[in-house]
Order: sequence, then structure tokens, then C-alpha cells
Amino acid sequence: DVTLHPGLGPAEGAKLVDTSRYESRRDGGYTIGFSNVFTGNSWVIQLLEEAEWRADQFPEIEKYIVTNANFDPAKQVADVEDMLAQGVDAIVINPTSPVAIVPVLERAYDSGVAVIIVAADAETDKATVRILADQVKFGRDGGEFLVDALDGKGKIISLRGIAGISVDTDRWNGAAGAFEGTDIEVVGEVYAQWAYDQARQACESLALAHPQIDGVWSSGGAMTQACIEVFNELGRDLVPMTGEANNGFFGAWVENKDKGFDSIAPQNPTWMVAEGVAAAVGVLNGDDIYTEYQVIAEPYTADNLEELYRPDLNDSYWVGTILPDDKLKELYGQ
Amino acid sequence: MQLTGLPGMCHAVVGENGAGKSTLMKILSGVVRPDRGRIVKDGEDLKLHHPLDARHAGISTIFQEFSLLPNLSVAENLFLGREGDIGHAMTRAELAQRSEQALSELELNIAPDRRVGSLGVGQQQMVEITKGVLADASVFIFDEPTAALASHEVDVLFALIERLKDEGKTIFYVSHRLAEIFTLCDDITIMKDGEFVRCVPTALTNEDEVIEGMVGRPIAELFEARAASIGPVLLEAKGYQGQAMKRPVDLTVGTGEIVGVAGLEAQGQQELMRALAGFDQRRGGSLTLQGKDISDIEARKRIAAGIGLVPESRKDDGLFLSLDIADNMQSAQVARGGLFALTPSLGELTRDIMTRLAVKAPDARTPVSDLSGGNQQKVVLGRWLLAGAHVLLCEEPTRGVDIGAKREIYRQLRAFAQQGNGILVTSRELTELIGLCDRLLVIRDGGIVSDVPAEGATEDSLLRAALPTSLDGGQTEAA
Amino acid sequence: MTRSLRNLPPAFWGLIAVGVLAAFTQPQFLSLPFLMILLRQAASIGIVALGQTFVVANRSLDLSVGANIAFVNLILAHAMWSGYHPFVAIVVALAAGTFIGFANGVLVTKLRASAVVVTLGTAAIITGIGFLYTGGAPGSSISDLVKWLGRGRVGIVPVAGLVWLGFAIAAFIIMRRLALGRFIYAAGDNPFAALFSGLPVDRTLLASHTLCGFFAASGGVLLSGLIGVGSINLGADYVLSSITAVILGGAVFGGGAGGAVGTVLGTALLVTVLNLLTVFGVGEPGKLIMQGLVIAAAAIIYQQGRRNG
Amino acid sequence: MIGKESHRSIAQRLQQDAFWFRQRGALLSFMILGLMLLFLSLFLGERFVSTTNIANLAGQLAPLFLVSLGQTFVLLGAGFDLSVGAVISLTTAILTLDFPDVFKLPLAIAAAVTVGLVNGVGCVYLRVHPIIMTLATSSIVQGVALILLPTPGGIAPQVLVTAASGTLFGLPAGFYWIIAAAALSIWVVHGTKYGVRLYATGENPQSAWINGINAPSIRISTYVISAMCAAIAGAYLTGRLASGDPNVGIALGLDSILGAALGGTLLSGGVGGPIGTIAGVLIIGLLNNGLNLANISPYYQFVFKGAMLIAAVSLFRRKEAGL
Ligand SMILES: Nc1ncnc2c1ncn2[C@@H]1O[C@H](COP(=O)(O)OP(=O)(O)OP(=O)(O)O)[C@@H](O)[C@H]1O
Ligand SMILES: Nc1ncnc2c1ncn2[C@@H]1O[C@H](COP(=O)(O)OP(=O)(O)OP(=O)(O)O)[C@@H](O)[C@H]1O
Ligand SMILES: [Mg+2]
Ligand SMILES: [Mg+2]
Repeated sequence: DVTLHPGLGPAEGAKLVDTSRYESRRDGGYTIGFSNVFTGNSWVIQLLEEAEWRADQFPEIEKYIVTNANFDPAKQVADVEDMLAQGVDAIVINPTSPVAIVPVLERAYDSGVAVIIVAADAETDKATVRILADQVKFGRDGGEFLVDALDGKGKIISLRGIAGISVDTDRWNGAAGAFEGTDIEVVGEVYAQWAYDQARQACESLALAHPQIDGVWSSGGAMTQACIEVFNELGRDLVPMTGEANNGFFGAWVENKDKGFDSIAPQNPTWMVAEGVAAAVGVLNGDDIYTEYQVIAEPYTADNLEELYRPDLNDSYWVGTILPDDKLKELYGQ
Repeated sequence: MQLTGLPGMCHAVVGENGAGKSTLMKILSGVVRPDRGRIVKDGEDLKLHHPLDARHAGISTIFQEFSLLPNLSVAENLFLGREGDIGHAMTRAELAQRSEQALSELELNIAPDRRVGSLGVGQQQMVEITKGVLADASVFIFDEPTAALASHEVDVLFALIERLKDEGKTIFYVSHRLAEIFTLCDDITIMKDGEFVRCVPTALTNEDEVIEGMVGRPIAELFEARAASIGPVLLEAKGYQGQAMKRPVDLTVGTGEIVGVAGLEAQGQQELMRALAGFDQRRGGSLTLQGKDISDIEARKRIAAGIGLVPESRKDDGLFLSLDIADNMQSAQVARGGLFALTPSLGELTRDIMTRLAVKAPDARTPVSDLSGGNQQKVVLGRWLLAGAHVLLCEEPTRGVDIGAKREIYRQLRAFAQQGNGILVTSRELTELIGLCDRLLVIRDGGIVSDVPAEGATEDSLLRAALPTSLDGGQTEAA
Repeated sequence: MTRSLRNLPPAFWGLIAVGVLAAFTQPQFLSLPFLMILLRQAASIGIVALGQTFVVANRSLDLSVGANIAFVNLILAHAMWSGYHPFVAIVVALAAGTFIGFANGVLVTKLRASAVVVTLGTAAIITGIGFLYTGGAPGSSISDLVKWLGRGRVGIVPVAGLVWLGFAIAAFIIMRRLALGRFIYAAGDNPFAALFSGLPVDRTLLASHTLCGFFAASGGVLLSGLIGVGSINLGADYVLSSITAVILGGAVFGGGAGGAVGTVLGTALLVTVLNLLTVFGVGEPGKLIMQGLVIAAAAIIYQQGRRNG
Repeated sequence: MIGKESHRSIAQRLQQDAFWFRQRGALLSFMILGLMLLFLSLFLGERFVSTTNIANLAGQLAPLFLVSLGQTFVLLGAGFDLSVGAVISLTTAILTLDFPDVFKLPLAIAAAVTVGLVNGVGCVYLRVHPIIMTLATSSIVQGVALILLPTPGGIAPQVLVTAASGTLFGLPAGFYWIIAAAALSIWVVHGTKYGVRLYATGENPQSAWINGINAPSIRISTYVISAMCAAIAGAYLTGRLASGDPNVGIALGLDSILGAALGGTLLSGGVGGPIGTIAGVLIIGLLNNGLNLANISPYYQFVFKGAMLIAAVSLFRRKEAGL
């Protein structure tokens, strides 16, 4: 039987998938397609590596196909159609848009292909399995940490991801929920595309424009890392900032712990897609798989910091991988 | 300026090059807006803001610089801009049929779908004429229609104009060929330097009077004395032929000599000049400069060796309009160095040449686009003086240039030659070539057909050599 | 006097306006530390824009600068340099970027295909080669030397700012003191006249594309140093920003206008405006609209000035 | 008399007949397309020649067809329109607003026409370079789209969903959109006086003007046509995706120029046309589709596409080097 990552648990109200739908495909030689959003950052790169590694472990997978939509929903629709034309048995998809790809996914589902939605949701009932991280929780965990650390009052700035992407809005909604009813005031908000370089410039501008900043809420670790460096460079005292389970950020945290820096690192595991591939195999094999899984990982805190940080690997490594160590060294060795 | 045309009459407009004939015609056809004055037709004031206004007013123009679009077909060109006059849009077949009909009236055998750019200049001129007379107009303007025509085509055209006259149309006819005017036209208006000189009935005047009116002063005054003696050969072509040239040519330019190339419109003058300057691959023959063989070296090296080209179209091929005078003048000089050579500072020499050429401008940093045509031409000449060229290949050195600037340019060309250099010059203006040059070549259909001293040459004799006889079929395309 | 006043790039007036605005609304914006930070932010984009100036003045365009920067970053971050002096990686990266520019130049001059299409094509190829070369892995960290270039300071002055100054001077010399600059303006203004004056028209275009590649790569080195790690999509937004800076600096395609000084001012204006917008809390859509309005206004005003002149 | 003129070799006709001279590029790209088709069917077999795949292709390519055809008009008039991508985004944003359906389509078209007019007036009367002008409007329009629709979503009008993703006589809707757009633009360019005037204007606005053609209006009209085509492409995409997305058009901006350029329309104006664009867009589409079907790594796909692009465009040599 296929076993999924222990960090996953069936979501509330999830049922077992009716695998009889896929019996006709149970020939032990599967073609599985993964339609990816884009290839532009280290999180996605690790996700691709893990998914491919996971696919390699299954002898049942005869062919594993990957496409990249470059953030273009129309291209993703085309990619899925091309996969269908190639006769895939299951499609694992990391949607570019919660709605745009729905018609083609429904078409796929209706034609008997297993549809596995991973990492970001799509608004349809016609999905075989969903594997999602709770992005609202990601944001709320960070928000609650700040409320605690600041005793419920102070001025903060917020570093957001890409405008118009649901992961970004969900995280921010979670955080905003946590700030509700407290005296925390958001004095500056900027989209830095989850990127180090943009966050650095944004943080510099905000830090200089606002003489008083008591905390930083960030939608991603690279952005936090940039902000820490900006504060250090400007000679300002470090304030609590929310982070993410990324090696570069952990490095910065470790380095600045002595200066009284504190943070929290929610997880958005890279292995979701790999588990999506595994779930697809499970469904096709007729194993017991639930219709929806949630990542149940709790955020990392200062307590786990030392054991998680890998000084031998570089900044691009995302903590909590399923990849074996030799593969990690190959990818991220210094 | 005043000009009156009567129904059923042909009114000639004559004047030197640049006298403003074309400009006046362009005003009548709505292309150029007049600064002041009125245009009255059938008792009504015309406001011509757009070529269409002129067309609606019943004025049709055959332009000197063709208004044809080379990549459109003959049929498309013929009906361009007035597809609407014919009611509904025409089908391809209809268009073709009507074009063929119109073309055959001028005895032209050209397929209507033929691309105009693939036609010879003579045929293009005939298409331009066909287009003009196709219009349902009461006034027809012909601006130098015969410049590029062979003699039998001229006959066709004349028959056509006679017919228009019989139909009671008004015709304005611009030409440099006085003989034509005296056979065809009823009145003559003479222009000079953009101004009206006088208007006389053809019957009451003669060629000499007209010429005197056009020039206004004895021609000799315009030009410098010819070279007393010619030194050794500077540039020599032996059977030289570029890819675009129809025939190989032999020619020499001696030290201190100005050699003119005369000929009808588009007989291969430009192809010859560009081939000699190296902008066309050599097909055969040899070319030597000061005894050195330069047949096989590319244009840039020929320039470095001392050849300079003054292209005909100043604005398209000669000038950097958004750069200043100094940058324009120094370009050829700077081009001799490598990419990473230091540029010369403004320098005495540049200023000196500006003064010598009497370029009218506040300073050397004035953009050339602020200069008048004549001063712009001086800048192009200055470029080659500054670069130290030995042989100048000059295409139409005084095109669209006023009389004062012309004189200046003639003087400079002569002075340049006198300093031990040579010049090969083309011009549409025969009087200019006769006055300016020491020796004249006549080019016809790509070949040099005559080589005579300029002293004693007459327009008539040159024209006779330049015109194709009906027997040798110089313009073979028009069957 | 009036002529030289009229010839000032739009960015000059823009900077004055923005400076006054900042002085009244965000005075800390004009403090020395902030200006130094702006300087460092502007340095990498500033160098890329200087490179873009050569091709734009030459009536061409390079849309591959973003891919060029990403490629430079991949090389700098590749583990293969761990055994060598950090200098080697920089030289190799610059050589690669310069070669990309050279290839663009060869393709544009020899194929006579539109530079828009050609440089888009090379951008796709470089991106693909980059992915293949690294297997998609973002590479390891970047040497301290590069980091110093990107983040270091001499006193309070950022090293990157000094590097930018150096490149600006070099660009100024090339454009205004070397024959190449004359050729670029001349061939950009009228390629036919350039040919008939004996200018090496093709070689000039080749040189300006090559220079653009070199400048883009140099900007890529600074940006990589600032980031400190390998990053896959680095510099994607530099294509648009570099063209914007050049336009604000008063260059149009061909037409003999623009230059090193204009582009430096254009970059300064662009970076300042974007920062001010961040400070004012203007969101992404607002920034896009503002950027568009600034480009259009600059181009229109400048064009009217030229027409009346 | 006509006999002599009409007996010409193919090579002569390509050089001498106006229509063929302007369509030489199209001929070449149809040859490339033929080779690609042959190659793909040989190597991919029924995976490629299957009805599902052909149907997919029609659906995928319809938007690019629409914008590229619009872009062709602008290029023929010697312009350049980089703002089409943003107009597509804006259209999907408007069409999925919370607003009665009947008003949305007219509003979207009106917005597109406005953008086209601004582009046209900026390029023609204010004499801003088309690349600069349309870059600026592109940025502005994209910003407006993001304000109207900050995140993907919204509900597409049901009419559009049916019109974009239904099937008729067993053929997907996209197929009919393509046929309609292609037929209409070929008719406009080759069957009306507007088409001739467009070629004339693109070749030489001054000569066109002397011939009584209102060249400035023609040039402005091309930008309006292009924006409207983009709006129609946006409407199709909204229907096909059954929702709006403020980023959906970004990739199509440059692709539309590539489509037209690959079809032999010169970026310097007056040569080429919609027939070639059809081939050009099919080349891009087959390339994507073929590479996906052949299961080539996305990394190689970048290299392949870039190389193909340069190779194909290098077949259409021009006089000038540069832009
Ligand atoms: N009355 C005028 N006022 C202002 N400029 C004039 C006037 N007449 C002529 N010009 C200028 O002189 C130049 C040459 O004029 P035009 O082309 O009309 O000469 P032309 O008589 O037709 O000569 P050609 O015999 O060479 O055809 C033009 O650039 C025009 O601007
Ligand atoms: N009297 C003048 N004062 C100031 N500027 C002038 C004057 N005459 C012409 N110009 C300017 O000089 C430029 C070109 O002059 P001009 O009209 O004589 O050239 P042109 O005869 O049209 O040349 P070509 O016939 O070769 O096209 C124009 O841009 C015009 O603004
Ligand atoms: Mg004339
Ligand atoms: Mg004239």
C-alpha cells in the first residue's frame, strides 16, 4: 500500500476515494502528468526535485511528465489538454489560478482521469484528491506570534508575495484575522514577489520612511531574511519578524539570535506535490486514499532551530525535505 | 505669384531648377499649404487642406516625384484613394479590367497586378500619367512628365494632352524642354527664385526670351572659369561594371578636372556613381585611383583611399538630421579611425571649412535640420573636404538649392578640383553641367554614349545624344 | 543656453519635481543614509540601463538583458568555482554575458531580423541553457568578493554606487569621446547616410550590442552580490526597467538623443519614484499606472520639445 | 497583348506581382508549417493526428490567433503594439466584474477602443515611438486591470462560456472563432479599399497622403483594431477559463508580434498580411504542442523555441538592421 507523508492528515469531512472509477486503468503501468505553475524560485525547484524523486520510487509509474505554465493560466490549460491527449492516467496539478483551470480539470475528471490538486486549491468538486497546506493558518500563526511578542500593540510592516495569487491573499487574511481586536497597526504594506532582492529594496524604503517599526509580518522566508539584513545594516534594533522554514532564513535567525531576534517559521512543505504523485499511484492501485489532506505541520520555533538549520547546505534549501541526504548535498552542497 | 488657367488651354510653367514650379503645383494639388494668397476656381475660393480637397475640386496632378507606391500593383496604384469614387469597392476582376482599359488607352502593355516597383522608370512615369488622367477632373497638372519618357511615349502623351484640350480641360504643364512647350502650350508663365516673372502667350515670344526670363542674368556669371589644364588621370574605370549596372563603362577623371554625366532621367547615373564608390559589388572591369587598383576593395576602404560620395537624396542618404553641423561634417573623417579612436574636438579645420563654404548657421553645434537645403548641401560637401577626399562623386549637387547657394557650391567644387583633385558629377540640369564641367559624358541606358569637352557643348547636342532613337530601342520595356 | 536647457532629459525635471515632493512629504527621504541606499538600489539597474542606452541610441533594442542577468547569477553561484579565486567566476560570468550581447549583435546584423524577435529568441535560449546547465538547482552561495561588490561600503558610500559611477564614466567616454559613440548616434539617426559616409554601420551595431551584453552582465554581478545566493528568475523585471530608465533619460530609438548622463538621471528618477510609491503605500496596480504615466509623459514632452526646436 | 505579360515564371511572379511580392513571407511560413506538420505526424503519429489533439489545438490557439491578427494590422501600418496583453487582462477583468452581463461586453469593447485611440493618437499625432507609447499604455492598463480584479476569479457571463468552450457539429468553438477571425481579416486586408490603403500607408505615409489617403486615420485605426482584437481574445479567454484573471494576457503581448513576424509580416510595415499570420501562429502553436506531446523537458523547450524563432525569422531578411 502507498503510504503518505506523516505530516499529512485527512481533512475534516474527507471521505475515502471511490477507486472503482479508476479500475479500468489499473494495469500497473501508469502515466502521470504534473502540471506545474512555474520554475522561478527555489521552493518550486525543490518541489520538482522531490516529486521526480518520489515518482522514481514507484515501479508502477511508466511515464512521468512535467509541464510548466510560467504563471500563465491559458498555458496551463493547454498543458493539461496536451497531457490528456497523451493519455495520462492521473494529473497532478499545482494551479495557476483557482478558477481558470476548472473547466479543463472537470473535463479531465469526467473522462476518468484521476485529478490531484496540490499546494493551491481550485474551485471544483470534480477532483479526486486534494493535498493542501492551510495558508490561512500559515498567516495566522505568524500573526499570533507577533501579537504575543508585541503584547498586542505596536506598528508593523507587512511584506507580501505576488499580488493576485491566492496563497498570498490567504496568508494575509489569516494574519489580518489575528490582528483583529488588537492595537497592532499596519503602517506599511508592500508586494515583494516573495523575492529576496525586491524585499530588500522594499524593506529599506519602509524602514527609512517609518522611524518606528515594532514588528514585521512576512509572507515568506527570503523576504524576512532580506529585512533582517536591512535592519542590521541601518543599525536598528532587530524586532520580531515572522519567517518560514527555509535554510537561508534559519541561518539568519541563528546568526541574530544573540541580538535578541525572535521569529516563527510556519511550513509550506515542498513535498506536497511528491505526495500528490504518491496519492495518484494509490488511487490508481485501489488503495485507501482520502479525498482531501491537510498539512498538519506546526510552525517551527526557536526551540527546534539548532537541529533544523543545516550550515552545510546553502540558503536555497527548504527545511523538511523527503529527499535523501546525498541528493540534498548534490543540490545544495556548499 | 499669379497663375491663370483657361478651359481648353495648356498653360506652361517654366523656370530654373528650384524656381518653385513643383512647389506651386503642390499648392494647387493640396499637398503643400500656401502661406498666403487665394486659389479661385470657377469663381469660387478653394481651401485646399488635403490632396483630397483638390481632387474633389476637380484638380488632378501628375507629380514630378512619383506619388506611386512601389509595393502596390499597377491597378491598386491607379485607383488608390479613390476606390470610393467608383461606388462600391471593386472586385479584383473589375479593378483589373478597368486598369487594363485605362492602360491600353496609353498604349501600355502592363499586367494590372504587376508590382509598380518592378517596372522601369519610363513605365512608372506612364503609370503615373495614366493615374492622373483617369481622374474625372477639369484641371490637369503635369509636372515634368516627359523627363523619363522615350520619344514614342512622348508622342502618346502629347496626343492625350491634345485630346484633353479638345474636351475643354485646363492644363498646367511644367517642363524644362522648351521645344515641347512651344508645340504644346498656349501660354507660358515664367518663375524665378519662387517668384512670378511674367506670363506671355506662346505665340508672342520665343525660346531666347523665355530663357532670359528664367535665368535673369547671363549664365556665365554663375560659373567659375574652367580648368586651364588637366593633370594626370586620377580615377580610371576600364570596362568597370557593378551588379546593378546594365553595361560596363570606361571613363577617366583627371587631376583638376570636373567631369559631368548627362542623361535623361534614370539612365543608370546613380548606379554608376554607387558602383564607383563601392556600394555595389563589382561584376567586371577594373578601377584605379591615382594608379592604385581599387577594383576589389569595399566602399569603406575606397573612402579611406580618397573617394567621396555626395548622394542625391540629402535627407534620406546624406545627412544625420538630428545631429549638429560638426558631427555631420566630421563623420567621414572620424570613420577613418577605428571604433575606439578618440573623436576630434571641434577644431579649427571644421570651423575653417564652415567659413570657407559660407554655411549660414549660428555655430557648429546647430542641428543640421535647422538649415536650409543649400546650407545642408554645403555641410555634405564640407564632410568630404574635411576628410581629405581626392575624387568626389557628386550626385545632383544643387538639387533644390537656391541660386546663391548654387553659386557657392560651384565655386567650392571648382576650388576643390583646383587643389589637385577630381570630380565626377551627375545632374538633371544640362546648363549646369555645361557651365560647371570641363568634360561631359552622356549616359544612355547604362552605357556611355558620348564624351565631349564641355566648352562648346550645347543643350541641344547633349539632348540629342541622350535621347534614345526609335531604332536602337533604348527603353526596351515598353513594347 | 536655451538650446542646452531644452536638451535636458525629461528625467532632470522629473527628479527636481520628485525631490520637492519628497522634501515636503517625506523629508527623511532626503537624508544621507537613505540617499546612499537609493544609490545602491539604483546601481545594478543603472548599469544595465547604461548598456541598453547603446543599443537604443543605435536604433535597436535588447530584450535579453533579464536572461543575461539570470545567467550571470547562475554562473556566479555555481559550485564549480569553490576551488578557484572568486575573481575567476566574475571574469567567466562577464565573458558569458558579453558573449550573449555579441551573439545578439551578430544575429541582428547578419540576419537582418528584427532585434525585438532576435533578442527574445536569445533570451529563451539562454534561460533554457541556464536550466540545463544547473539542472534547475539554484546553485550554492556566492563568493564574498561578489557580495562585497553588491553590498559593501567604503565609508558610507556603497561599493555598488562607485562601480556604477565607473561604468557611467566609461559609457560617457564611449558615447561622447570615442569614435564609436559618434558612429552609434550617426548610424542610429540615419543608417544610410552613415553607410555613405563610410561608417562601419554593422560593426557599430555589433559593438553596441556587445557592450550592452557586457553592461548587463556587470549589473548582474552587482545584483547577485546584493542577493548573495543563486536565484533562478533574477533580473526578469530589469528588461522593462532598463528601457524605462533609458526613455526617461531622453533617448529615443535612433534620433541622436540620450546618453550616459541622461540614463543615469533616468535610473535615479525611476528608482526614486518607485521608492516613494512604496513609502506612500501605493500598491502594485498604482505603481504600474504611475510607471506608465511617467513613461508616456516623458516621451510626449520630449517629443514636443524636439518638434518645436 | 495581355498574353505576353501573363506568362511569367513563379520566381518572376514573386518578384513582379504586387500581391505575391507582399506575401512571399507567408509562402515561406506555410512551407515551414508543412514541414513541421510532416515531421510531427511522422514522429508523434496518432498522438498528434488525433481528433482530441486537433480540437485542443484549436481551443488553445484561438486567443493567439485573434491578437496576432490584430497585431498584423498594426505592423502593416508600420506600427507596433505591445499593449495587447494588458488589454486582454483588462477585458477579462471587466467581463467578470459584479455587474449585469448586458453592460459588460460593450464596456469592455469601449475600454479597448479607448486604449487603441490613445495608442494611435500618441504614436501618430504626438509622434511618440510605438514601442514607447504602447509600453506606457500597457503598464497603465495592466494596473487598471489589477485594480478591477485583484485576484483571479469572478464569474464569466454564461454566454461566453458556451461560446468559447462548447462544440458545434462536433468541432470545438475555438475552431469557429479562428475561422471567423481569419476570414474577416483576410477579407478586410485583401478585399476592401481599407486594405489597399493600409498597405499604402505602411509603405509610405507621405505618398499615401498625396494620393488622398488619410494616412493618420488609417494608422490610428490599426491600433483600434488591434485593441479590439485583443478584447475579443480576452472575451474568448474569459469564456474558456470561465473566470477572469488579471495576469492572463501578459504572455500574449509579445507572442502576438512573434506570430505575425513568423508569418512574414515585416516589422517595418507594408509587407505581409493576415494569411501569413495564420501560418505564423500555427507554427508557434505546433511548436508548443509538439514539444509537450514529444514529452521534451521544459528546459529544452526554452532552447528549442528560441532557436526556432531565430531560425524562422532569419528567413525574412530586411534592408535595415535593428528594431
Ligand atoms: N515661393 C517659395 N517660397 C518658399 N520656398 C520656395 C518657394 N519656391 C520654391 N521654394 C523652395 O525651393 C525648393 C525647390 O522648389 P521646387 O521643387 O518647387 O523647384 P522646381 O522649380 O520644381 O525645380 P525642378 O526643376 O528641379 O523640379 C523647395 O524646397 C521649396 O521649399
Ligand atoms: N528661410 C528659412 N529660414 C529658416 N529655416 C529654413 C528656411 N528655409 C528652410 N528652412 C528650413 O530648412 C529645412 C529644409 O529646407 P528646404 O525646404 O530648402 O529644403 P528642401 O528644398 O525641401 O530640400 P529637398 O528639395 O532636398 O527636399 C526645413 O526644415 C526648413 O525648416
Ligand atoms: Mg519641380
Ligand atoms: Mg524639385
